[in-house]
Amino acid sequence: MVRIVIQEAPFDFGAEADQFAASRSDVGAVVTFTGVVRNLDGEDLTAMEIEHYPSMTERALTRIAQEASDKWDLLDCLIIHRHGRLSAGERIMMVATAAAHRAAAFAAAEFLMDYLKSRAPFWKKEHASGAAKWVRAKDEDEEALRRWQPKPD
Amino acid sequence: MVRIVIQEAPFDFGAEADQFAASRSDVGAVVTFTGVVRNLDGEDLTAMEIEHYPSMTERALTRIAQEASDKWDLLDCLIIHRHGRLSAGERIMMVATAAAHRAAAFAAAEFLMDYLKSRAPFWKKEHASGAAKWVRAKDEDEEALRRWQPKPD
Amino acid sequence: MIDVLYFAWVRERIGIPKERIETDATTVAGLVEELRAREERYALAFADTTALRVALDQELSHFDAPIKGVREVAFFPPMTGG
Amino acid sequence: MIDVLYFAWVRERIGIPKERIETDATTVAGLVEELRAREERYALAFADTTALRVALDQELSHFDAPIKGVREVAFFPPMTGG
Repeated sequence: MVRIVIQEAPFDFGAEADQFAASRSDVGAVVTFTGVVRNLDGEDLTAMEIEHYPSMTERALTRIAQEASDKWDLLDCLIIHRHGRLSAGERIMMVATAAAHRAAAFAAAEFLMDYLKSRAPFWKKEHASGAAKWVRAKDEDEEALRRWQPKPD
Repeated sequence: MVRIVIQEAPFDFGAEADQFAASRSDVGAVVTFTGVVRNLDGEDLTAMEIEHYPSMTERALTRIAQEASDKWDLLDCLIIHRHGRLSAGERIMMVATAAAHRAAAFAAAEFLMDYLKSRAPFWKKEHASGAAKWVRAKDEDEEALRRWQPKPD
Repeated sequence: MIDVLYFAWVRERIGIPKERIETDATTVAGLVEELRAREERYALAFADTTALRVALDQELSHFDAPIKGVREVAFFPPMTGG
Repeated sequence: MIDVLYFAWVRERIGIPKERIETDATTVAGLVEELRAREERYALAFADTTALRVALDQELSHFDAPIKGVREVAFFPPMTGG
């Protein structure tokens, strides 16, 4: 089971978390991750602008959620990602994973986040202290993705 | 910031998740884990009974939450754990961690779960198909804890 | 006088959750020897201490630990929280 | 005819989000060469293709890939989702 939501409007994290996987009786472990627009140290962050590639985003997210579901036998999997202009403190996105045991739920959630960070077609622009700049991709996010690659025999 | 709740009554996961760390503007990443009483394969699990050691439990959980907070610079940390008799599908416990970045929030939540599994004074008894048996500690849970130990130089 | 607490199947085998006892033992292991000698239900509960954990005054400890000054000893199987 | 899309700072440098162009190029790299030759804003946007990513028909691809039969090419900086 995979659900993908891409929207400009805020989402209700509490309600989503509460309803997620609630109908499955074989779930033993649920992990959620939520990304929040944070105020940068000493800066006056007024907004985060998120651009995306509409015709690609849902397809890409559906495929990766399906891949995670297959790899870790997930019983449920949810990705919600906003775009548009968000203020500090607003929730940008969430993933949720449900599995029989905790190791699978944690690994799948981390995999989805590593993927979203550097392979899902979103671009963030920070508006702080009157200036706007595109967020640079971090080398450590590329590194993080590498740990999920199959090891050569 | 650390909050520990040990109670027999159900807790409102959606509301707890929604309110967690909501007042902090420096939070960029929130991870939650929820453990659920699951129906075992092919068995008719009617209930899970959880015994604990009241005078030890809160102290032990507070200390480990504080340790996780210090180690990963958590901005907020919550553990809720129920005891008593629970039915299949009920939420047993949750942890939530808030940090500036995702790696810290994930690592702290996994550490807390590994600790709770084999170091917090709770004991589970499964009532299924008319029989009751104490859940055996798993070797893999001991293994899981070992990864957090400082490596010898 | 020392309070001795039992949890989970240790409690079930011994048949009580808690008792206050007089002991001459100086270590947890010594206390376990005294308990084993009491009655068969104790001997059964403490047959294999590698299957047991011990806490002294609500802190996890080990069977070689001294119990001088300790007010509460708790015996239980490996924990299964989370 | 091929649709070419630009995102984030690539879009800002070129000044438009999308255009439909006629091309003789057979690979992404060939298309980039044609675009660079057009105007300075293209030359600037495509100055360093190691800083860019490309998708062909909504699938991540690479600059050596053929574009025969492709309907939509998108250029953008490394992604920063999550």
